[in-house]
Amino acid sequence: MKTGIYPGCSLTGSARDYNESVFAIAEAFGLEFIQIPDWNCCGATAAHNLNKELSLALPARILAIAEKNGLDEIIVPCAACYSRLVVTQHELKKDPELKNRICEVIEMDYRGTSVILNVIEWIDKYIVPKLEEKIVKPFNYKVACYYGCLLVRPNKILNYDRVEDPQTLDVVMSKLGATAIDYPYKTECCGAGLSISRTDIVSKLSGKIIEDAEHRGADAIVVACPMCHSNLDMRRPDINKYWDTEFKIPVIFVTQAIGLAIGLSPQKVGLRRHFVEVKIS
Amino acid sequence: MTSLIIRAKELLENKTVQVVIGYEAGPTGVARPAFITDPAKAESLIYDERCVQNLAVYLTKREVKNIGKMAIVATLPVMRSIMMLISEQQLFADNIVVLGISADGKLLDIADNKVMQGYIEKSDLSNPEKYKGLLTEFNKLSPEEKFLYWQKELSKCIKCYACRQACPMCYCTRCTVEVNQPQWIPVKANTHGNMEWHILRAMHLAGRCISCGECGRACPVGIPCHLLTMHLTDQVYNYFKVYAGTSEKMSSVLSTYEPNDKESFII
Amino acid sequence: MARIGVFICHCGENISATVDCGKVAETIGKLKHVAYSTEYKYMCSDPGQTLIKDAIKEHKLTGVVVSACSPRMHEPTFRKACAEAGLNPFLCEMANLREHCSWVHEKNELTTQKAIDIVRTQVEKVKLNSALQPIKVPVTKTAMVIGGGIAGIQAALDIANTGHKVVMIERSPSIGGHMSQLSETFPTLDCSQCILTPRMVEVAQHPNITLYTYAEVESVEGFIGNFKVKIRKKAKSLDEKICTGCGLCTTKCPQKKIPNEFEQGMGMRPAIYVPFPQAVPNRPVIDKEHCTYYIKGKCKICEVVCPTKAIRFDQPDEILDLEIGAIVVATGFDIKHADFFPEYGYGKYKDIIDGLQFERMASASGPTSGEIRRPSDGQVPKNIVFIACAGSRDPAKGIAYCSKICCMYTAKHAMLYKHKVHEGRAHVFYMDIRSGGKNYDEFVRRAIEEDHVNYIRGRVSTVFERDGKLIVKGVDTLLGAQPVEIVADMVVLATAGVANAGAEDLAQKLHVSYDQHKFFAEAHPKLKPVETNTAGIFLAGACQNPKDIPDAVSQASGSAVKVAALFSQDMLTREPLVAVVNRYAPPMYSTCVGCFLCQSVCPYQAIEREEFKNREGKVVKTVAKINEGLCQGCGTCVALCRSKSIDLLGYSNNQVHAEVMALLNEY
Amino acid sequence: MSDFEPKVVAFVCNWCTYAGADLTGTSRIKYASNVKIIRFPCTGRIDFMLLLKAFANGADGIIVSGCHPNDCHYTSGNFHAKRRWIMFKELMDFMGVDMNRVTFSWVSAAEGAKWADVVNTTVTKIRELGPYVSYKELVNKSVEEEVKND
Amino acid sequence: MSHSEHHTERNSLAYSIEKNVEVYTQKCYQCGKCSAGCPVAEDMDFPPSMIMRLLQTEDLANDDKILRSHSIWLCVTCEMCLSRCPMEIDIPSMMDYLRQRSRSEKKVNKKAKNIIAFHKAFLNSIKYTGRLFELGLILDYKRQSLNLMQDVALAPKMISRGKLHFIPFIIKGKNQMARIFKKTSN
Repeated sequence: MKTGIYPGCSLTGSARDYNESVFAIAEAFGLEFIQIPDWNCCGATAAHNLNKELSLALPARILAIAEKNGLDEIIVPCAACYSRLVVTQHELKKDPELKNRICEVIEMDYRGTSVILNVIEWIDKYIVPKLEEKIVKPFNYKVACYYGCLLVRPNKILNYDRVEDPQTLDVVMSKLGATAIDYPYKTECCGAGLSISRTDIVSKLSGKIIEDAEHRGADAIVVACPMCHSNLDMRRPDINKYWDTEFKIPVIFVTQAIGLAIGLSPQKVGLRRHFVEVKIS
Repeated sequence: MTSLIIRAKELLENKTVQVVIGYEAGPTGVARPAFITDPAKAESLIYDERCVQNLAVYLTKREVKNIGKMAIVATLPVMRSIMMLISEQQLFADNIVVLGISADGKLLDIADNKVMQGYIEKSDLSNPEKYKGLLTEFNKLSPEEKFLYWQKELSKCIKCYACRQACPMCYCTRCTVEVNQPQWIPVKANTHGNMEWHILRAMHLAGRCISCGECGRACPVGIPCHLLTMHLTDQVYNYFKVYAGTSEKMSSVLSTYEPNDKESFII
Repeated sequence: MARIGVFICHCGENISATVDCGKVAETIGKLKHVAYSTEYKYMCSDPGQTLIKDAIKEHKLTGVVVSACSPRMHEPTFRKACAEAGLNPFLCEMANLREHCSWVHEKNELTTQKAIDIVRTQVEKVKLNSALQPIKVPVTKTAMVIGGGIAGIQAALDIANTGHKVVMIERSPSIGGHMSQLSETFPTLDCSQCILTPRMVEVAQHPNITLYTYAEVESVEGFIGNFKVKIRKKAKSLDEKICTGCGLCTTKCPQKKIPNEFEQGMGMRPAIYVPFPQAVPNRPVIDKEHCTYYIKGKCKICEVVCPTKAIRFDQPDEILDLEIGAIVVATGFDIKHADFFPEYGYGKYKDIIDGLQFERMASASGPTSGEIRRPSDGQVPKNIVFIACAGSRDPAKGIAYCSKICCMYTAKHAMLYKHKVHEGRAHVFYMDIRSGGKNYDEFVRRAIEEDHVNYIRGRVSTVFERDGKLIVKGVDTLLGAQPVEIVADMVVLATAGVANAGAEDLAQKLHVSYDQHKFFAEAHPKLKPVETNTAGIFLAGACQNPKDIPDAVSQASGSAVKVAALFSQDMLTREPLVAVVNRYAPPMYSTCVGCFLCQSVCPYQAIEREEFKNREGKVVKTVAKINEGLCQGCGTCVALCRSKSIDLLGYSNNQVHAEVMALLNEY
Repeated sequence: MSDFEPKVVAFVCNWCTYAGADLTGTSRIKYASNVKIIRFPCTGRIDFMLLLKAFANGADGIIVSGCHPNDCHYTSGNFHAKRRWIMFKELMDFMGVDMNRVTFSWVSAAEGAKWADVVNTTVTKIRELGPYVSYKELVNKSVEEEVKND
Repeated sequence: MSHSEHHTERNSLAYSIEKNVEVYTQKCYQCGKCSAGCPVAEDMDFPPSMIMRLLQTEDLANDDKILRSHSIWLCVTCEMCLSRCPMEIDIPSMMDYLRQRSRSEKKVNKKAKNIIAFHKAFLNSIKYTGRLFELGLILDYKRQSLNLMQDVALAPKMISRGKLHFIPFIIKGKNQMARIFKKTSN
């Protein structure tokens, strides 16, 4: 079994903290993966908003390279990239002619054989079985697990977890010793792609997500998506301004929580890079 | 076509199938059906413009079926034939691997019948372009001209039944022509009896014909009998908005109905 | 060699006035194989029939053509006469010289010629007729009613009152069905129990009704008038004959924490229990799944306390074999529960309840004694939201249909709430209000106008809990999809009515068809709404589709009449004019190639599969086979069959072909 | 053509049109005597080949009639028949067989008058069209072909 | 396939939506569940259910309203509408199509210019380098949107946390990327 990783653009930039934590826990658990050589951007929201074919071609190139390098599975920590890759795989499987056309565009053969894993699937498969013996500092906090949109929708295609009130992240967190609260905003949208162009809307939507988590007494919001993280963390000043309040709840990646629980330093899992101070470690 | 050969070889080698039905070049270079059972022989498979025969006709032949699980080089008409044969319980879905060929001659990755169904549904299912014009022209003739035309054409028929043998949908073990209680179709060839035969054949294919044109190609005396079934294919779509061979669950037009089927001639 | 006798009737002057009967008899008499040809004034009279009978014997006739009136009139008469003379009745055909000839044409040569043509055609047909045996079946005059809800109760009482025996089978320990759970009924708001209980008692006491509760249908074989039914009487662990129903056991049972089905899980019951106080029969059963004795092998407290020593722990299930003539299926419906709705919390919020739970809550005999209280904390809700179409008209959830009863009961619920909590606010989210029915729309208007129930047109997107309240998010589509957010204390879902669990299983046992939603299918959507496609099996109530009480009761009475009509006959005779698929010796078996396109044209599901196996037991051929009990002889499959492997007795390919030939050619 | 008496065959179902024609009789409504009826249980039973056989044996016109849609005694036989006739008619038109000579109709058991009307209209039309000469010639020619080939 | 035949208005937007993305607008029965769950509905000029209704009219004036609407650009493709729609109408795919139509017909709502500027800047960034260059994206977006002062406070904080690079990473297959963009440009 050859495992690859597709970090995606944000993990090399604004979500370096996420990247660091993924690699840190992989190292701690002795997990190896190969970065997909010469990967490109998946096109994100921009591509499918403006150009459907492009939005399939960009992920197809990534998948084709992975295939060429004999990767049986690809870990995609970014939920947005995960969604684009799975949707592309689905669309091309459904329509062989479209697949041939896209193969022409990317000038590569593509068969759709690699299995795409999101970060929680990866954790479930490789980390959870060895987790118990590794935990040194149980993560004894009340957490609000925030999945966002793209991990569970479109549910018919992703076929991952249940579409309302998903549970996989809650289960991982409870294995770390955390208490996952009942949280209705799990899959509400944070505003995603409007972060820069309509910061006001993002402030409103992300603010609701933060407000409810705080209101329910959570110590932290746990996420598995760099986009959600940047909206809930980096945009906090805008959010606080919009809501005219001081939300203090930190937003951490599930991989960071795992890292802390197995005794890695806050530094190692990238906590210092957060905008909202994480006091819980 | 290397991708086809590789795939065929792979299927035979890993014993996914026992026979690959495809085309090979005959001694004179004419494409002929090939039944490959030995992976080493997969090299002889070809696919190009010479390959026109509807191979699906072999899927119901006992000699072929007995070899085991089959893979078949399948252009759109073959895929549609397969759907029809599955829907009419002459073929089991898990007994067939489809080596799909796209309209521009490329190997398609048909993982399962659902994918095949998706491909078929997206394709143009109307009659082949080259016959459409002919049908339109023919329809412009007066009834008398049509009647004379078919009389002339059908007077040539020698009742060899090549049209029936070539058709993947004509798989009955006993055909109506072999029934003599009553004698529906006269045994000997004569123009009127020939006409009765061709009407019967076309009616039996109404809603089942997948427009491969094989019947017309097979006719040794050049009767364009495929126009009859193709005309009905047009009409089936015209009235019922369906084309044959689009899913393995479809039931044929003449064995189903909608209460609001429209017609304009019943008083 | 065929020897046909032809009998031309004058029908007084009805035929002979325009048709030269003598000439017809004479011309026909010259035809090959016609052994005897004659005319007579009234063939249907006694002397006329005697003439036929004598000729059959005297001329050793192998076939008879009576040329008279329409076969729709006298075919049975003449076939009977032939049978009395020893000729198979199906070797007799009629030529219609009156309705189709003499009455509609003038007197002239052409009319007589037409008469000759008509008779000749029947002569040619009858030569190809074969002797058929009519299918005669006796009728067992006992009906079985499956299901003891209001529809089953009505059907059983109606049939029993016509003097016929009825066996009623009920799966649960008591009859009464969903109606016994309801608080009050629309549009009159009368108490459901009050009108139902007397009917339940009547069933138990009726001399013609045998009631088996805690019993299920195990298997059904046979056909109309002659069903053989096996019933499984589940062990109640009780000798019902000596139990007095004192109820001591139920109060002493140590196991008391079993969710009460009758209360829709809102109350608890012991392991030995009577489902509700008015239950019929009023005898307890032991729920083996929860009984401490059955689980751990120890306890038996009920046995100890029972004053009549009626407890029987070792009682086995009992299988009863019943002979049944007709079956009424009245198995009712079920509803979806709150856990069916992901967007409303998968049932995890205690204060989101379904309609039946609200009924129990509103019922004076229910778990809250009729007070509307939140299940979570027992508080009276000040703000209540009713969500209509919860699951109904929702193809994404697999339920595309309208459940029909929800609009009305939601209006009723909102009204009952307002009557009980005067200061409370009631909101109803709806898409359309469907209130067709006598006094129905007036009822809904009352809820809106008099009780000030707030109707909002829109579907609720999500409901979640916050600070012990339920946040209901919807829109008002009449205000341009303006967002509406209600902070509610309680939410009632008008969940979809669905087929009962086990409906499909029962349908398959009964061999009746059912739709994609597992509701039983009627034989004809308009003209046979009570019949199924299987003769002798009828439908009553919500097992066909969700329906309200008046509709269920009407249909039940309808099915009872159908049963009574069937039981008015001692013997059923069926014409053997059925389709057959040919059979040949192996390895041919049949010319049928097994495409089974005939299955989809058959309106009666009469076409089955028959497999032929070789010596090793491997299936070598699968062909069609007609079930002659189900086939009604329409012949659509015959005309469809491409290999001409199916034929229709009485209208065979050979016969109809011969008719065409004879009609157009003079022999 | 005044002495031309068309031969018309009617293929009808037992439950609607046959009963409707009975009612025509009971109502004593007169109609042309050129039509002779063959009874079928249902229009679904009518084989299209029989229509060809009728023409081949000298019929100048044909009537096919059954229950109105939704009235079929067997629920759906007429619906199947309707589809079959749509296809058959299209094929015949395509081959130049004269479908003006075939009347398709729905006549219920209560429509005695309609039956008389259907018959009269058909017979009048066939009278105008004359004998089906071209089809008869085809059949005669075919008989000769067979004799010649023997 | 057969649905299309029933359209009275062959040039209606509903018809082309059906042809291009296989979304059947007539399936919508206006329950409003999409609008009720839509996170941005209250900022929209037409909430999703209203868009559906406008399409159903097959009135060219209404089609025009849609293509000129702000709504189609505010849609964040969170897919909530689709996941809760009782009729399983793929509104997100339809929105993608409407955006593309709105641009090709030059009917883009003025209020949406920032949103499009951002999308364009995003694609520009990856067109030449293969990967997203966040600083470049922000600068390009500012150039296109003329929102020069936006997020000036954010950049220094990002830099101090190592979240912003100054030099773009250029992938080896950058020529191939250019060809992908070219081939898919129509």
